[in-house]
Amino acid sequence: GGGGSETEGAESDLSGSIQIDGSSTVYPITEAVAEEFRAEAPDVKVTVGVSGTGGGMKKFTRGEIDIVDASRTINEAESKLAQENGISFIELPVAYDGLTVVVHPENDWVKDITVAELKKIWEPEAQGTIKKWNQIRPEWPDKEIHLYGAGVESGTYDYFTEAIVGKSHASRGDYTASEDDNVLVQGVSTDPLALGFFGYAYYEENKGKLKAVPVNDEDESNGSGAILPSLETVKDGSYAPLSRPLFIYVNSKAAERPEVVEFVNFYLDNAGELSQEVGYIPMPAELYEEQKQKFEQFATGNKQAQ
Amino acid sequence: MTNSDLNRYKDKAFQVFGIFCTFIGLVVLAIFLIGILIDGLGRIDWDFLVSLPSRRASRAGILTAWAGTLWILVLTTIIAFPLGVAAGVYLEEYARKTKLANFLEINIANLAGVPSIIYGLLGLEIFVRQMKLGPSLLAGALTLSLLILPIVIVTTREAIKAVPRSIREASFALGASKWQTIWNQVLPASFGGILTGVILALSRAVGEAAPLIVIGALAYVPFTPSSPLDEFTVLPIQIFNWTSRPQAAFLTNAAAAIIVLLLITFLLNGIAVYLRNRQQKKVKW
Amino acid sequence: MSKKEPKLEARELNAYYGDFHALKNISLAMEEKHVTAFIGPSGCGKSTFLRTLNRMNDYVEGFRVEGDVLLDGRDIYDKNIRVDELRKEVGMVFQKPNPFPKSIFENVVYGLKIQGVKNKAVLQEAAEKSLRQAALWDEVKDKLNKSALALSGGQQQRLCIARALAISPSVLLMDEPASALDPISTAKIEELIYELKKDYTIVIVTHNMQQAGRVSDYTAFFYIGELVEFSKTKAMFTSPKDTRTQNYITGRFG
Amino acid sequence: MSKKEPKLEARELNAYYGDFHALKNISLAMEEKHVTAFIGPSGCGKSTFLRTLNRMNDYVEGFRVEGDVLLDGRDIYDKNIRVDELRKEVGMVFQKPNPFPKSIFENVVYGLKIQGVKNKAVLQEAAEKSLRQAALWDEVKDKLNKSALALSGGQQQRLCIARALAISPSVLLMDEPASALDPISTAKIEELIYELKKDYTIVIVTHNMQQAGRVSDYTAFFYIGELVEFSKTKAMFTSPKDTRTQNYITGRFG
Amino acid sequence: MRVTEKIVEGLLWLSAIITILVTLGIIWVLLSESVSFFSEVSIIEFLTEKEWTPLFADKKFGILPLVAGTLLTTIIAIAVALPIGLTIAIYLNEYSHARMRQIVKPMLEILATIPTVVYGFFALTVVTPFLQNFFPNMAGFNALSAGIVMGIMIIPMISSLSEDAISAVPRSLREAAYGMGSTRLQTAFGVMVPAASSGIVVSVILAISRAVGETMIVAIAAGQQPRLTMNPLVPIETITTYIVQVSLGDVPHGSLEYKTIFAAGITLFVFTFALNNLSFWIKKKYQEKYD
Ligand SMILES: Nc1ncnc2c1ncn2[C@@H]1O[C@H](COP(=O)(O)OP(=O)(O)OP(=O)(O)O)[C@@H](O)[C@H]1O
Ligand SMILES: Nc1ncnc2c1ncn2[C@@H]1O[C@H](COP(=O)(O)OP(=O)(O)OP(=O)(O)O)[C@@H](O)[C@H]1O
Ligand SMILES: [Mg+2]
Ligand SMILES: [Mg+2]
Repeated sequence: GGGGSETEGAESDLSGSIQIDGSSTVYPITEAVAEEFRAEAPDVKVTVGVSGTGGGMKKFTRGEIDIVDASRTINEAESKLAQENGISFIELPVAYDGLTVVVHPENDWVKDITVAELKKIWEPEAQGTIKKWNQIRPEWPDKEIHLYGAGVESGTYDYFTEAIVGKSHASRGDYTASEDDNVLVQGVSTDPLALGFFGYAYYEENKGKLKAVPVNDEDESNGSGAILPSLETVKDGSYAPLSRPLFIYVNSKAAERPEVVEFVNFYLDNAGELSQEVGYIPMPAELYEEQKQKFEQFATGNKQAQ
Repeated sequence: MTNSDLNRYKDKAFQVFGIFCTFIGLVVLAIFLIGILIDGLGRIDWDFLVSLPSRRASRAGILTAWAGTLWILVLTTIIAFPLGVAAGVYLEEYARKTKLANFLEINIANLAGVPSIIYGLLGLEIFVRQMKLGPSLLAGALTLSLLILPIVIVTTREAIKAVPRSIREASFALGASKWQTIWNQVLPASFGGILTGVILALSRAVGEAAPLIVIGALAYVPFTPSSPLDEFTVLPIQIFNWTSRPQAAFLTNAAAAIIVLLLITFLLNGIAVYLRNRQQKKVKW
Repeated sequence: MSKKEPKLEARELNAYYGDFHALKNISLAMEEKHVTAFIGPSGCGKSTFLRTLNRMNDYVEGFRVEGDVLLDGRDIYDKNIRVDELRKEVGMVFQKPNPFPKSIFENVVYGLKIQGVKNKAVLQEAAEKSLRQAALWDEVKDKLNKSALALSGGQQQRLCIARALAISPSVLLMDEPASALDPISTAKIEELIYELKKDYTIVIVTHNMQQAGRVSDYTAFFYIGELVEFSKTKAMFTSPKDTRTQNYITGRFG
Repeated sequence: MSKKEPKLEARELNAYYGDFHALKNISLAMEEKHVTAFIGPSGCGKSTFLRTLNRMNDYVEGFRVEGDVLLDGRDIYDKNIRVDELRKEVGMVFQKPNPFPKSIFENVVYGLKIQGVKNKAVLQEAAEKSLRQAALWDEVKDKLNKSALALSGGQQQRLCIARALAISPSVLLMDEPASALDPISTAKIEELIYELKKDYTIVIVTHNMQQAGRVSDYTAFFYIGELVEFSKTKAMFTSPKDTRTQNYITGRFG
Repeated sequence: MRVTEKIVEGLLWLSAIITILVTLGIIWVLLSESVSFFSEVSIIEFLTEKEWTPLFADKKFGILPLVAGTLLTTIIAIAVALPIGLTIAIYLNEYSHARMRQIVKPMLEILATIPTVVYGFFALTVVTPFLQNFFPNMAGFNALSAGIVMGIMIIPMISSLSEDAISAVPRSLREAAYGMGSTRLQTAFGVMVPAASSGIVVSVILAISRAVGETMIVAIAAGQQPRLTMNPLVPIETITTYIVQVSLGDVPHGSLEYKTIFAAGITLFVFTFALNNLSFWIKKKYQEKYD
């Protein structure tokens, strides 16, 4: 992990406040960073909200906050709004989340699943037609299949449909949805006919109650066969296509303030270690360095533009 | 069986049913309380109360959350109590049976049915943006005040209605003006009922998370607020946040925070019950 | 009837509860420093009339008055009249005792307090004086701070009388003030009325004809919303003009 | 005092409101099909005693009774006694009128309805009969379905009497039933009491000594929680034994 | 003095008028976004379409499933809370000792203060498995357990406020009833409850409002599946749940999807408006009998 402290010591006189809001998925990482940053710069008041990527973006594009946590990339409408409000920004990926496909631990028939099969289950046309396990693979039992997944308004769902069905927000609707992944854990772990998906961290913490299903993307270029999500497989990109990046966006005006610059640098230095600690998967170290450089250019470029 | 036997039978049966219902209520309550206590009691210590939030469940505390909750409670009471009681008095004493009163009455009943999240959207637009209060304690308290206003108004009216007309007449006949009568007789006599309503309303406000999240109350605030214009977090947001974490240790934290939240509401209810009982002892007709 | 300027006077007064015509064209003058009694069968409108004299019915939904009521020659239903001032002039005691849910002391001094009197000693003195006048002092002097609601019905009613006396009105309206009192208290109240009429104008509703005979100078007999007869009490009781009055007085009525 | 088995009898009865000793060692027998009147100054415990006779004080917090009350020889404070049955036997009319916020008709037939009578005709007939007995029928016969609360105080009280009569109790307790009534209605009620005592045992609290004299066979005089004197009404009014009684009756009291 | 009176009345009037401003504010906030929603989606479709899938690629904008879900959970909650709450109120007022009332009432009020998240998990992890013993084909997420638990939560609103209303009935009325030989039950239902009816109705309206507006319990335990059904055993979604989920979710604002929450909000507003008018009408009719 990165122990970015090359600037240590000089910054204790930094003060001011930094406002962050946005995705509840990214929140634990940002919270951890903010917590550690207090030791670095005790007089900088960093606050973190959880009003969702959408809500956070709304505030961000109006210039109400300095940094937004996002579990997806900014979309066109939001960019446009930012532009209209004279706000330019930089996008910085900070970690990965691995969406995990799970079944009940007593489920002894599912050994692996392909992306095509997942698509067959989840695509909109499946609604009302794909109701039994044996409709997916004939050797699977003639029993009902019960589906659990992230709420349709979440970034997780957004990403899952994009990756599996090929089109964002295209899926069947007759599954049990919840914004709260703990609820999904509860659902899948008590339902022997369940199949569900949610964030890797929730699987990690509930391994005893769940069984993860290896996913085969039938693409030999990034690892062959069905692959289980793990730190390594996500980090090296072989757990595809169900690993997604998480981001922060920084407002250019905020990036003129030394405490924000310091915080973002601190973030990128420590995100690797801290994201793993809170249940996510760090990016390779080179990527963080790359982001730092990108950010430095952005920050100084902004200054020069003035 | 004679009719009177039957009546007695029904009476007894209802008594049993009454005990049963009360018992159900208490048992469910006990289940909740015991469950929460088992989960969370062990987690509560001094450090938990005075520590800032943290990514590590064992180090995380609720200092900023309970401080924010107390601030919100006090500010909301200051705003909603006079406003709600005043509106209730107006409707019951000044505007009875006028068209305006009828309209207001329906309107208030409607407001009581508007879900809290919509008050959040309202607060965000009016207080946070238009009035430029930002996601501050004041904006939060104003939002929650509007949320509980209908409850305060409606229960105030009911309490006032219960004051016998003869008391009002006695006061008028002694040369008291309308307001003097209301202030000296009607309000003191209905104070117990008003208090019950306000407390019920406040205990609702104290447990709300959604509207505060919408107006931008934060989850991670590493400092306690020192003025109504500061940013803040509250216990329900902290609890909401912790229950959605994957790590089980955070659920323990959540249970512990729920205990603290309940303690705050108990304290509140305790005060109200004390006042109410004192009131009921004095007033009997 | 007296030729003097009356203290209180109703002129062609009509009163309605919604559609119900409760008082029909009543004209009646009440002489200063005298006692006028209203008698008549239950439901005839005595209370209604009494309550129009200090506008107590203002607060009854659907109640309406036509005609004038003059206090010292000024119409009390005039727009410029302040009802609270009027009520300080025209005190009232009700049919059912209605003490405030406060201490006995607070009940008695209520009228003074809302007028702004704050001096403890003044209040104390006024309280004692009024309670003595109402023949209640001896029974309650040791528990002035106890709740008035713990008194018996009769004690409560006397407290209400004391309360009305405390603001020293010039007119006192009493709606069957003794109907809940025992004979001893009643006699005291009657004595008191006798004393008070030296300074005050008193109007009293009563069911007790003996009482009307004992305390009043003038008597008005009401019947189903009408004023049937009004004259000196003695004259009415000895030689009623209207047969309805006669029947009522002799108890041959109904 | 009668040698017959009494209908109602109190034996060494003591009653307390919390610490306050309201009734002191009262023993008193009420003869069947006669009228017993309770008199005494305000606050002496008449109402309290009356209310122990049908256990109406059961619901007053902190109220306590010692001693026995026998109805037809059976202790009404016995565990096996059913209070609702007792109250159907021992009807009651209160000091302040307390009609239900329902229609006049519903008020009168309430007692029958709760006993399970459903037949419209029966109820109608009972209502008319009781209202006539209470001298109210003519005034309300056209508005039986109107709310009872719109009646005047006197009308309300007569309605309450009608309501009590409708369940045909064998004992009727009346707490100053006429204190809110005009003389005509009062006379009717007194007549009614006279009629009723042919079949019923009646206990009446009154402030009006004339009334006690007119309607009652026996009179009990209470003074500060004590039963001072109990004897035939005529005897008491002509030759009271106790000086307190004498002072009270002659109005020299206080 | 008269000036004070006028000023006081003015201030009181202002306080009352604020409630209208609040309503206008809400309508303004909701309309500002839903106007453009309804320019893209016809009201007819909104009201008659039987599916609600605005967040899916294949968008359908029929509010009926959400309305049905809201109605269903509210009906279940009231069916639980009204009989139990009213029974408790009557029991405490008419049967129990004053001491017991003083203890039990505030204890029950605690039920209304427990965070709704706790109720949600209780419904999901305790009530549903328990009910599945009786309804084997009941889904893990369903309207029934959410509704029942919601009912438990609002019991104290009904029991406390109704008890207050009943104990405000003058003692003389109770005495009159007992004096006629009424049993406690007859006194309660024949006299006290009718006399306290307006207070009781108010408590029920408040309880309904709370149930309609409740979010977390349904979000956790009822499954978040918009479905046009009155079957309490299957997953459903309520209007409030939908609004909260979307407004706290990752949906980009300004998009049609985001605007749906305002359309749903307006619907809820109209919905409660209708409900309130209905109860007003009932209350009026009910009171006429006794006035
Ligand atoms: N608030 C009211 N609404 C409608 N009618 C009323 C109201 N108050 C009184 N009335 C009616 O007006 C008439 C006169 O009533 P009022 O109380 O003045 O009679 P009263 O002479 O005082 O009778 P009582 O001797 O019984 O007190 C009665 O018929 C009564 O029913
Ligand atoms: N609920 C109560 N709590 C405490 N004391 C009471 C209560 N009711 C009555 N008392 C007291 O008991 C005594 C007897 O009261 P009670 O009402 O029996 O008198 P009473 O003879 O009926 O008087 P009145 O003629 O004025 O009606 C009084 O001193 C009264 O203050
Ligand atoms: Mg009258
Ligand atoms: Mg009495």
